[in-house]
Amino acid sequence: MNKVSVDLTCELAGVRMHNPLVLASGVLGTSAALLERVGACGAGAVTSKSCGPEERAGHPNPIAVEWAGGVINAVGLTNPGLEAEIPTLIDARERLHAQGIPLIASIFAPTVEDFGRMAAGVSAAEPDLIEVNISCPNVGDEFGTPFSGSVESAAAVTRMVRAKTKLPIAIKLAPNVPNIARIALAAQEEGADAITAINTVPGMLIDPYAGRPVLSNKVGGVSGWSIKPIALRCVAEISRTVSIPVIGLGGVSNGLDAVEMIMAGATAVGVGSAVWQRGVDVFAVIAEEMYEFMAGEGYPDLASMRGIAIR
Amino acid sequence: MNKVSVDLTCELAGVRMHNPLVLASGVLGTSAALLERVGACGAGAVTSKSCGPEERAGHPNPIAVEWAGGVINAVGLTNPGLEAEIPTLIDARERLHAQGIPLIASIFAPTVEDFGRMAAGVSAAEPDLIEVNISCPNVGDEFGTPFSGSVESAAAVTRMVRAKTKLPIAIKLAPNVPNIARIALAAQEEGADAITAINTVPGMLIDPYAGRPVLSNKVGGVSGWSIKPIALRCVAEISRTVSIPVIGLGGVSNGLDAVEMIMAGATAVGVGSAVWQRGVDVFAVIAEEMYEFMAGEGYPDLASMRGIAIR
Amino acid sequence: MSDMQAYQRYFISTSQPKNYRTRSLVLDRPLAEAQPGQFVMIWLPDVGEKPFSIANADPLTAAIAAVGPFSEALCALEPGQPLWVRGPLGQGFELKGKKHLLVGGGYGAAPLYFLAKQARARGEEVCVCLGARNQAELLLAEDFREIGCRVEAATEDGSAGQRGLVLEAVRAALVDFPAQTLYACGPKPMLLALAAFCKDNRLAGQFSWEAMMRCGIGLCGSCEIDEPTCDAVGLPHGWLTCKDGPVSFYQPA
Amino acid sequence: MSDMQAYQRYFISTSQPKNYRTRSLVLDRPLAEAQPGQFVMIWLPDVGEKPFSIANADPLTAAIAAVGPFSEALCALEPGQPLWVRGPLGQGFELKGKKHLLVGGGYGAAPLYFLAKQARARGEEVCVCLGARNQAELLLAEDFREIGCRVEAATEDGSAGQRGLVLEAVRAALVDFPAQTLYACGPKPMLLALAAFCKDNRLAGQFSWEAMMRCGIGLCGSCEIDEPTCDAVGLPHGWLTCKDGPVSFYQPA
Ligand SMILES: Cc1cc2nc3c(=O)[nH]c(=O)nc-3n(C[C@H](O)[C@H](O)[C@H](O)COP(=O)(O)OP(=O)(O)OC[C@H]3O[C@@H](n4cnc5c(N)ncnc54)[C@H](O)[C@@H]3O)c2cc1C
Ligand SMILES: Cc1cc2nc3c(=O)[nH]c(=O)nc-3n(C[C@H](O)[C@H](O)[C@H](O)COP(=O)(O)OP(=O)(O)OC[C@H]3O[C@@H](n4cnc5c(N)ncnc54)[C@H](O)[C@@H]3O)c2cc1C
Ligand SMILES: Cc1cc2nc3c(=O)[nH]c(=O)nc-3n(C[C@H](O)[C@H](O)[C@H](O)COP(=O)(O)O)c2cc1C
Ligand SMILES: Cc1cc2nc3c(=O)[nH]c(=O)nc-3n(C[C@H](O)[C@H](O)[C@H](O)COP(=O)(O)O)c2cc1C
Ligand code: FES
Ligand code: FES
Repeated sequence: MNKVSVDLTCELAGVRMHNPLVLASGVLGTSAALLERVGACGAGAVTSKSCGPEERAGHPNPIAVEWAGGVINAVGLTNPGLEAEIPTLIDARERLHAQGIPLIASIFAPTVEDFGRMAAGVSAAEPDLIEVNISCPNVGDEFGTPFSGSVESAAAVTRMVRAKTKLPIAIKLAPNVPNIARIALAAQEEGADAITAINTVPGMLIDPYAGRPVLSNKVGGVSGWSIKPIALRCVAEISRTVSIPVIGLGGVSNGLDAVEMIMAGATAVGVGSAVWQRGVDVFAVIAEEMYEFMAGEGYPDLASMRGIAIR
Repeated sequence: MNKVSVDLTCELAGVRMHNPLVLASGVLGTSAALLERVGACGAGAVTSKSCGPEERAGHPNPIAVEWAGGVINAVGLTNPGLEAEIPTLIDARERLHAQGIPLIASIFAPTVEDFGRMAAGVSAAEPDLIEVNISCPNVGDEFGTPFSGSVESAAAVTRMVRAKTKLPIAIKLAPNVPNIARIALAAQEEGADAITAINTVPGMLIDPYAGRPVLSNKVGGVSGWSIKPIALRCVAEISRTVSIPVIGLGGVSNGLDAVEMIMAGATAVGVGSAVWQRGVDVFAVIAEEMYEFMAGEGYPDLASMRGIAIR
Repeated sequence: MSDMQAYQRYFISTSQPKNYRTRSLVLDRPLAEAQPGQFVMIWLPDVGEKPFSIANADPLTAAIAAVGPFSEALCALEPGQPLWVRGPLGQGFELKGKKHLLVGGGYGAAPLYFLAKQARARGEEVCVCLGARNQAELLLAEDFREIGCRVEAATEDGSAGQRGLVLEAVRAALVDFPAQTLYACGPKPMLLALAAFCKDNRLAGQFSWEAMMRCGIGLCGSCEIDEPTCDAVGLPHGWLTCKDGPVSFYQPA
Repeated sequence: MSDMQAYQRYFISTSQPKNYRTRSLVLDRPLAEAQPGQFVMIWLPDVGEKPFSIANADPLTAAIAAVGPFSEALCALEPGQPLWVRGPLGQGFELKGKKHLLVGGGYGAAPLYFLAKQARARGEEVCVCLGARNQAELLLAEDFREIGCRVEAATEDGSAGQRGLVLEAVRAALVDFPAQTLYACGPKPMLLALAAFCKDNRLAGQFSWEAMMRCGIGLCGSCEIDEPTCDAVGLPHGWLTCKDGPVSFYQPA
């Protein structure tokens, strides 16, 4: 095997990245300083913590714990509300652009109309891409199903957001649906520029000695390495079905995981819980591991690996 | 903490079990001898491998591999077909009843009508309960969604099966739906006597060096300890919603896991992949671990623990 | 099996009053691999979860000041009652040199006690400066003396030790205790003052910070130290108390 | 990182012909903790996956008889080409006593070679009886001799060793080789005959069985030995070749 020179750059919905690794929303994306720090640690792009129309304190502790398979969290969408978020996004964008790193702004909302308001609102801060988090539990239709839980509601949110912003938009999907590709397709048809998959997998940890769920919210979202097979399957199904690019994430902890995401069809690769496992420097480390793998196996660039496992 | 005497017996839809541990369908349930062996290894009840109307060879190898989080499989519903299954079930029931252990017969089918035929057919073998596997991928509606993927199709199968057998029926659900409790409720309304949750979580493993999915079917089902939080959450949501008993399974590997399932509301606890991890004797071992926990913590019986984590 | 559990259950062995509102909770067994300056998250089901410094690792011990609902619930626990712990978490102190100056404000004395024990076990010299509003607020002074530390107290009202802020006690101690490193834990204004003092006096310093902790494992961002504070004490922006800290390190150039 | 992978990739070091249709595939590195009698699942992406005995652990080696599509694909691999391995799987042989009688039919010689090496390394005596249809089918006879084993062959046509079934060679060998244990691997009829022979002669026996393997890890049930065979050789019903075996143990009462 000859060592080859490796190109890790990629482009996602018109946004150029020096490597495919994106900081996942909700992990350290709460301030301009933290977003800047993650950029300096080697991320190709960073996503802010999902912001909604009004300030939310989130759930009381415990809100996140590690377990043998990774992490489970129910932070409860802690955020400062749209108004306070805009200056933070502007500040973050300026600092990140100075490093040549794109900023993705994540939004959520309780209603379709509010998604429109949020999209218009954060557009004022001119992030490089808006990620539309329609997959958080505890907001959504009257049964508690998130908007990503049905083709109809996913399409409705996408249509609304599309109408309210000219910026590229990525729709973020939940894994717990019977057919995630149909929902991704609906988002594409309504004008989404990219799909982000997956959000956490709804789960519950119970402490048998306490006889209680560990999280104060009882139910939370599982993330980290144990959800990787679920994420790869979702990304593969979506990539086979849509033509827009996919930000694949869920359980990516090392360079091989990231490579597998690309092989499943992803254009970029999100990294969240691995920050807990391997520290904020994980971005540069994973990029280096990808480089080593690609050089050793003779892949000159990401395009040469993309989707090869689903062909 | 005083040691108390502990009663592990339970009753599920009229079926009495000496402990709550049920062999999960698809694991070692392929012959009368294996079902008998598992019974002798301490299971409270055993479930046969899902059988359909026609013989199926299943997928070519690889069909199941272990990974860091447990197992992933796509056996492909290998089964001998209804006609050949009946004598096996009769043989198994006779051997198991000699041990005082109930037999659960699992069925699947490609159409609602065939589910009816299967229910009527296996009823001839007089198993103690029929488990209706509506959650296997690759059979189901025209989009490849399993019957458990929507309230309507889950209800339709339950109604049909209910009409075709007087035996108690359990409907087995998949975790990858936005709201599993609604589907369980629909099954209850159509006459189901119990709910089994969860089937495997659809996933994919990719070998980065091969650039290929590991399973010949590409997509498979994740099982084993890493899916436990997903299973606990599903069981908790279902138990809060329905009044019929739940067989909780998914990732149960030891006595504490089984206790957590009961605390989430389960009446009985399925064990599948742990047979790989800890051997066929795992049933007696888990029962002993449950006993130790309950004696140490002062729970005299399963009822005193059932559902305490969701109150 | 227990490594599958997020929390370890401990039981209270003893709950000893340390001052009018602070109790030392001694638990029933050790916490493996804990270092002074690290913390644990303590969970009381249906009550909440908060971070507490490790005051001793074997057996696990915490000094709790009853100042609000959660700390009061902890202080109300009786021997034999359970609590749940995850950790050790964070970056602790690191003993440097052979003469150690420890500076504690309030329950900041707790992690310093663990540090002092470690230093004394190595046969090294420890001087502890404790600051408080008054004598009643002083914490662990006797415990430090028992393990052979020199103790200097400073109270705002002069009811114990010298009158004034703890910084005065530090200055006084340094006259005849030429410490190589200063280790501090306490309220933010105290830490800021000590950080400035170390800089001015070219003294190595280790400071344990407090912040609102939620995940405790470096994911949620809630324990970030604000940028002005970072600038004031020379920390990089986006410094996370739970993961990069709680202990920050200052080394004169 | 590699413990996250279901398979380990190996590369062919050499592929040596061992008889007209069998090749010994020597791979590029060892398989840790492998015991003689255990097996691996070999995966060729887009081709398939089948079980193969471990003929040597360091470096990992398998003897493959090209009898169908998958084994032919394996035998066609050239040095430097990859294959994927999971394992070691199953219950292997256990050396008992100091004088070992190994009985191989067809590629059954493969795991026995690994066993013989282990016994010889312990300085113990090994006699190997190899059965085959004719001389061309005989496997590894030279390899066994090279490591100091006595080798007795039996061929159906008499083209090598004595004419007849391997059981004849076993009887002959036992005359002046008072073995404490017989270890066998080969076709089912051979194993059944040897199991009966051990019972009749009150000789401890270890038999390596073959079955259709799918999961290889004791879940799918496809490698169950049928009840009549179990009864014939004294195995419990529901015996799984991949997990309880492939080696079964017979100990005279
Ligand atoms: C790394 C770290 C280590 C900590 N170690 C300890 C420890 O060893 N011992 C300990 O008792 N606490 C410690 N704390 C503080 C602890 O986590 C809680 O904040 C404290 O117990 C108060 O919680 P509460 O819910 O009881 O009261 P809250 O309702 O949160 O607070 C009640 C009131 O008291 C004030 N308050 C909070 N803490 C203090 C305090 N320490 N002194 C005076 N007023 C206060 C609050 O501002 C509020 O006004 C630590 C915190 C951090 C971040
Ligand atoms: C525990 C275990 C260990 C094994 N170890 C080895 C090993 O060390 N070396 C090895 O070569 N194989 C071994 N096998 C057999 C191997 O797994 C495959 O079955 C074999 O390679 C044939 O697969 P195929 O796909 O090439 O041919 P298939 O299409 O499966 O078989 C082609 C034809 O050959 C017949 N056949 C299958 N195997 C043999 C055989 N060994 N001799 C003669 N005819 C046969 C079949 O019945 C069929 O008619 C082992 C099997 C098990 C269960
Ligand atoms: C603590 C935490 C908070 C999160 N908050 C959000 C959020 O606000 N918005 C969002 O879209 N996803 C959120 N997520 C989900 C992640 O963005 C990501 O989809 C998920 O964690 C899977 O990736 P991972 O396994 O790499 O962590 C959060 C995840 C964690 C662990
Ligand atoms: C190899 C294998 C085969 C399975 N086959 C079936 C099946 O035929 N029918 C079915 O309802 N579930 C089947 N399952 C799912 C299990 O019954 C169970 O729902 C799942 O594995 C989760 O439990 P576990 O984590 O204890 O294994 C199978 C699981 C495995 C691992
Ligand atoms: S408490 Fe969550 S990052 Fe520190
Ligand atoms: S091959 Fe599946 S149980 Fe043995």
